Amino acid sequence: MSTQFIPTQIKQRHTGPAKGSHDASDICRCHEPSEGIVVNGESYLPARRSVPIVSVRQLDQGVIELVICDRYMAEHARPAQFANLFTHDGLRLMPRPFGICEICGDEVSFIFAIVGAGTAQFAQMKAGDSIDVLGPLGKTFDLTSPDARYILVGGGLGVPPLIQAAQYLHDSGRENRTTAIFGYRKHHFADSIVGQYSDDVRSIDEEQGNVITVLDSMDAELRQISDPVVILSCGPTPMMKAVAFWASSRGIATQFNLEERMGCGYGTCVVCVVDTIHGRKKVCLEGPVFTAQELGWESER
Amino acid sequence: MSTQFIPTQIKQRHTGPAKGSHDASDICRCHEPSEGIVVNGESYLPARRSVPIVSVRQLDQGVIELVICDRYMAEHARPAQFANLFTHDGLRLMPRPFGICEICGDEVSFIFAIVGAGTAQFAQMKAGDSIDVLGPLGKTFDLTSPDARYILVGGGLGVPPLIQAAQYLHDSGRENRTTAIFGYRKHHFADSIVGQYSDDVRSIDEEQGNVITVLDSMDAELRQISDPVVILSCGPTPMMKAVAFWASSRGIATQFNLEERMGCGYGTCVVCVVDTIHGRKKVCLEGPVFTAQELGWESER
Amino acid sequence: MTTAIERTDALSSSQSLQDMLTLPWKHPTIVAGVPWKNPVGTASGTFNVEACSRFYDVAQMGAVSTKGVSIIPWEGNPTPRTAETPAGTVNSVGLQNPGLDHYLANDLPMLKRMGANVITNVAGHSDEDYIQVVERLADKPCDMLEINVSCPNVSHGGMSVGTDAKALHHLIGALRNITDKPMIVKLSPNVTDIVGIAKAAVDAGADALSLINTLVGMRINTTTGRPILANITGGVSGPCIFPIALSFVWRVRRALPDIPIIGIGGISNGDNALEYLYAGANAVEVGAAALLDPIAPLRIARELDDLLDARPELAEKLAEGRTW
Amino acid sequence: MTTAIERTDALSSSQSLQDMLTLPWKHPTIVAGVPWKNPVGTASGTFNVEACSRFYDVAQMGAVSTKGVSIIPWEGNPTPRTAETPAGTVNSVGLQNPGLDHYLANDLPMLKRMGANVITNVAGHSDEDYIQVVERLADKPCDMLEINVSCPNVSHGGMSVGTDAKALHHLIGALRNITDKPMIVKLSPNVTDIVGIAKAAVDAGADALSLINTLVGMRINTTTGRPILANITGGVSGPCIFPIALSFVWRVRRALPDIPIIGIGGISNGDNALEYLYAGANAVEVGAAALLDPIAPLRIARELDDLLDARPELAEKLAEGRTW
Ligand SMILES: Cc1cc2nc3c(=O)[nH]c(=O)nc-3n(C[C@H](O)[C@H](O)[C@H](O)COP(=O)(O)OP(=O)(O)OC[C@H]3O[C@@H](n4cnc5c(N)ncnc54)[C@H](O)[C@@H]3O)c2cc1C
Ligand SMILES: Cc1cc2nc3c(=O)[nH]c(=O)nc-3n(C[C@H](O)[C@H](O)[C@H](O)COP(=O)(O)OP(=O)(O)OC[C@H]3O[C@@H](n4cnc5c(N)ncnc54)[C@H](O)[C@@H]3O)c2cc1C
Ligand SMILES: Cc1cc2nc3c(=O)[nH]c(=O)nc-3n(C[C@H](O)[C@H](O)[C@H](O)COP(=O)(O)O)c2cc1C
Ligand SMILES: Cc1cc2nc3c(=O)[nH]c(=O)nc-3n(C[C@H](O)[C@H](O)[C@H](O)COP(=O)(O)O)c2cc1C
Ligand code: FES
Ligand code: FES
Repeated sequence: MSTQFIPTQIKQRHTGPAKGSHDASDICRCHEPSEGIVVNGESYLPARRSVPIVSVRQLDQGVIELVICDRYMAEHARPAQFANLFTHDGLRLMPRPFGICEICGDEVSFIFAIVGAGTAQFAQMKAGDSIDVLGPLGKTFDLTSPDARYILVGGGLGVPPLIQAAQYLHDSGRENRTTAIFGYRKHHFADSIVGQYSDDVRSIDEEQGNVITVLDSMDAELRQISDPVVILSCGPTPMMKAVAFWASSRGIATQFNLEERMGCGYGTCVVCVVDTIHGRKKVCLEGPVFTAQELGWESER
Repeated sequence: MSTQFIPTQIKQRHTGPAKGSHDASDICRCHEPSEGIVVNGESYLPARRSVPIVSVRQLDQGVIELVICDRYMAEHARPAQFANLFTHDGLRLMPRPFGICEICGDEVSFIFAIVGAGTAQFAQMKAGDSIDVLGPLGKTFDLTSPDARYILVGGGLGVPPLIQAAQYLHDSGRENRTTAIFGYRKHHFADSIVGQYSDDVRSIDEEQGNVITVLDSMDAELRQISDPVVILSCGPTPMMKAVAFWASSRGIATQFNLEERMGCGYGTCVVCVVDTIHGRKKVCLEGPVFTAQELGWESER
Repeated sequence: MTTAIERTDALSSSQSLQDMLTLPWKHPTIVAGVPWKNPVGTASGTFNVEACSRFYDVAQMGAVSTKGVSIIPWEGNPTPRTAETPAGTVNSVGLQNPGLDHYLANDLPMLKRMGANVITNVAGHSDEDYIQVVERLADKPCDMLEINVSCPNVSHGGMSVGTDAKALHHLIGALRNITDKPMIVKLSPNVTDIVGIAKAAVDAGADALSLINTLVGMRINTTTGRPILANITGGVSGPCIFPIALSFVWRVRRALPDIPIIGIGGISNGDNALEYLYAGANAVEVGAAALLDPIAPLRIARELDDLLDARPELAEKLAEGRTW
Repeated sequence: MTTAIERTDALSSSQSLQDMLTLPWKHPTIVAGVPWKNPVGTASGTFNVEACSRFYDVAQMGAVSTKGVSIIPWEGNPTPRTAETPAGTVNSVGLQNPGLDHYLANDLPMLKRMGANVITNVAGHSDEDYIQVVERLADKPCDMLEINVSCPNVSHGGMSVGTDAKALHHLIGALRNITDKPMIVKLSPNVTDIVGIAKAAVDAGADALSLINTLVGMRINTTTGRPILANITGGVSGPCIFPIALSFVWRVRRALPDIPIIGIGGISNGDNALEYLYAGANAVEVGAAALLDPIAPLRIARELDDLLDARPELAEKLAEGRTW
């Protein structure tokens, strides 16, 4: 999030408002219950709500980090989950889904590219403004393997869920090192962020090559690891397919975080489907994480 | 406008930014040309534009005064002209027409009741926010009679154009006194405003009677005046019709400021018509001022 | 700045979920003989029991209309299936659904276990398709049927039946012969003469009408010059269609004073729902608003319940299930 | 916060009126043989020369379509004639206009003096009405005719002709016999089969089609329970109808590759106009947006002119007046 803020010191996540020297932390006073709402013994997820914006800053040309304050999301979000953000503009009602990036105290960050009217409006927002959100949504990466080494392969704006994975693994005190391989067009805008959680950052930009170049360079190294290796990947589909091909030919397990245009983001409209070997699945509810095998990407190039 | 601000001292209108101790006057820095735009020798009216809000305050329960800064409007608006205000909400695109109330320097005030979603949104706006406006629109009261005495008969939220008439007559240094007869539901929210320009304020609220009660009480007084008497009136239609009837039976000239639902406010859509003895007329372009005679209201009750 | 989905005066957004789920309902209604806790249902295709019941108790809705169910699983149209439109959305799901067997084994039992008032929305490519579904539902515990003859996103059946009075009369007559369940026929707005279509449905035995389904629409990506939806055109829904849908309800109500009508289209608050009731609807269904907030249907039901307090005549009419 | 009427990337709102009125137009077009400075016209009923020429030089528009002109003056419907709808408006003006004599004595000469490319929008209650207007316009200096058979706000003529292929074929055939002027037929979206209607118009001799006119809609005042419009229903226009109108253009273009088409409905920026061109339109008309800002049509024309710079193929097609 902002640079003054030292999330690496917060080993224990979700411990209340961020400490440290966070500028706008007085904005973050969430009063919602941090648990779901319990009525007559049934527990319900919180629906759409208006939350304060803690900060908005530009990470790169057209790339924005937006931090909100929402205790429920901060406590419950897991890597690869996403949230719907909504504009204040009645002409643009639809949800804008974004991967949950960093979590510090009650604060949750998102990183997005300005690609259309909604993201342009979010980029104009300021600390103290309110924004409507729904989430966390979707399923998480499978990070249950106790001794796996995770390689995070991201492209462009696919990096937020991988940053969250790095933070999660780091904060949950696992011994295993993560390796972040982020492919950028030009500026390495997320390296310092993921670098807080992952001491092995091997990013690359278009002048230098692409994520496969980096993976290739790791080939020998990986063969020597006895721990299981798992690749978590998010980014443009051609990149993910290339990663799937690379990994499957080496017997390395992969999990992909997909994107699809969404109508609702919470599984009610069947708009966001992807073809899997088990039929058409909802990316928002049954994903966004799928394995190469489920997607039939193992043998594709 | 705001109380610290002493418009009665500003004899000369349109002399640049308001002086006095106006709180938010630093917001008012209009850079638009104060003349229309001249292209190839043709002069054009300024179209819709975004202008700063100088202040928003509540005058009474549900009654708001909103002051904008717009040099063009401040210089060109005349009594009974109105302006379209627009929400920022894409679900509510249509123009909201409001009578121009006070003008001080580059600042123009409006007074409105919160009656629907648009006015509710305007009431939420703050000094420094921007608002889109179009205007001034429509024709003005005929105030050309050099020695007439004007009686301003307003009801409810019909008072803004009458306040503007009082200010105009006052600031243009006419000798003639104006009498303001404002009929209120309860609180006399505009008396102190019109009192800056009119030293004869005879307002009334529902407990005390109505504007006809006041007119009746002036009957003898008016018969003794040798100057022509002109009634300017704006308010609910039944009130205006009663005024028309009262005045015509006494041979007193009347001018009415009408309201009608508008599509454009500048004469292009033929939505806002009223039946006159000369056929259907556009309230926004051929009005909003009509005489009792034009409206055929002389003999109606 | 209010959020884009406007809320009405009788603002239940200030109501806690606790209240929304536990307060008694003051203004129930009866639609084609079936009691509804309140006049607000969920619209088909925007309600999935598994997804929605995580956010609220679906038994609190007047009724829930399920996604269109076909006799065998349908895989729907390719993606992208949605594009944004001003104050709305256009979708081309194409009635993807896991088929009747899955519905009977999963969704319906779950809904009934939860206590929901269930409208099963029925889809088909041919008369035979519809007949098979309706036949198999005859002894199942769903409370009403909603025959979807108005989906613009399938090439056979769907809208082609709903835009042709004769074909519609034939289909509904056939269904009437095989079911005693209260049968709602859901109409398409993409027609010249809605009254003629509505009359055909009623003449053939419809117990109620629901209208409208989506209007045909599309968006184009101006970077590529190509339609955004893989299926090119889709169905427009959301606040943008509200005044259009309302006038369809009004026109059908004027022509057919006795048939129960469920108003659908662009409802985003209780006040919108109230407009439908004044236009002649006996109840409403909420569609796209639920895509923007899972609990929108419940919030709208609560807002309407409060607005009806001040309208005893209308509330009484609803309570008695009277139509015009 | 951007203002509600969105502006596109190729933002001409930063352009001064001076520039908007004086820069050369880079991308002209030809519609049914008539050269347009740019592909953007004003839509009928939202353009009045006296009102609009105070804000900008109307000769800068690709064309201006006048308010519907009838053979004798029409007084239109009672007020209120407008209500707001989500992202739009519904109007029931009912074609109030001062009649052909007034038009010929005032508006037309003024428009030609100003150098505008004039489309005369023609209204009628009967075939005979239309015939008389068209006959008398034969030798008048208007550049094109736009036959309005799609107004939802008059009880005879208007939409009733535009929703019946046979009646339409008859009327257009009759008009074709009496005029050599380029004749645009303006179609209604309130139909089941737009392609059948479009074909009827073209078969009978239409030189071009414009679509769409407004969709039937209404609003109800929930305080009184009564419709807001005195005429109860009206025509919906504005951004809300954009995706629907776009799909009408697309469908007609697919069926009729050779007829010039003018796309109308919900255009509020250059990017929206561009979507119509990609959908198959040769030009567009801007309606409701002009109600919200008098210079919206000019701004949109400038935005489109800039957007076409990056689309030489499309620009060339337009310049040559090619259709599909
Ligand atoms: C699960 C998921 C996670 C995502 N995470 C991120 C992230 O962390 N960072 C980031 O920059 N982007 C992310 N995206 C893409 C992001 O949702 C879109 O870039 C964004 O919605 C575009 O909004 P807009 O208003 O600027 O564009 P517009 O074109 O104005 O949007 C119009 C509509 O199309 C949808 N849309 C447009 N492009 C996309 C797209 N590529 N994917 C899905 N919907 C789209 C919008 O949500 C909206 O409903 C994610 C998408 C998904 C599905
Ligand atoms: C020439 C003119 C001058 C006016 N001056 C004033 C004034 O100085 N102070 C004041 O309080 N009110 C004035 N009004 C009325 C004011 O325009 C409406 O109260 C206001 O538009 C309501 O907006 P809303 O969004 O709150 O209501 P909504 O009901 O949400 O508005 C929906 C649409 O209906 C229109 N509308 C609703 N009520 C009216 C109405 N009574 N008259 C015209 N249009 C309406 C709105 O403009 C909008 O287009 C004036 C009206 C006109 C025509
Ligand atoms: C994503 C989506 C899927 C839909 N699927 C169905 C369906 O399966 N069956 C049906 O009858 N209507 C379906 N509809 C139409 C809605 O039930 C409703 O008629 C329409 O969306 C208008 O209401 P709204 O504006 O409230 O959304 C669907 C609508 C949407 C947005
Ligand atoms: C107030 C108003 C009046 C209209 N009058 C006419 C008319 O006289 N003749 C006609 O062909 N169309 C008329 N129309 C329809 C418009 O020309 C246009 O087809 C429609 O509004 C859709 O475009 P829009 O969404 O850009 O407004 C009118 C529309 C409005 C809003
Ligand atoms: S977006 Fe609605 S089901 Fe996935
Ligand atoms: S409001 Fe458009 S002509 Fe008056």
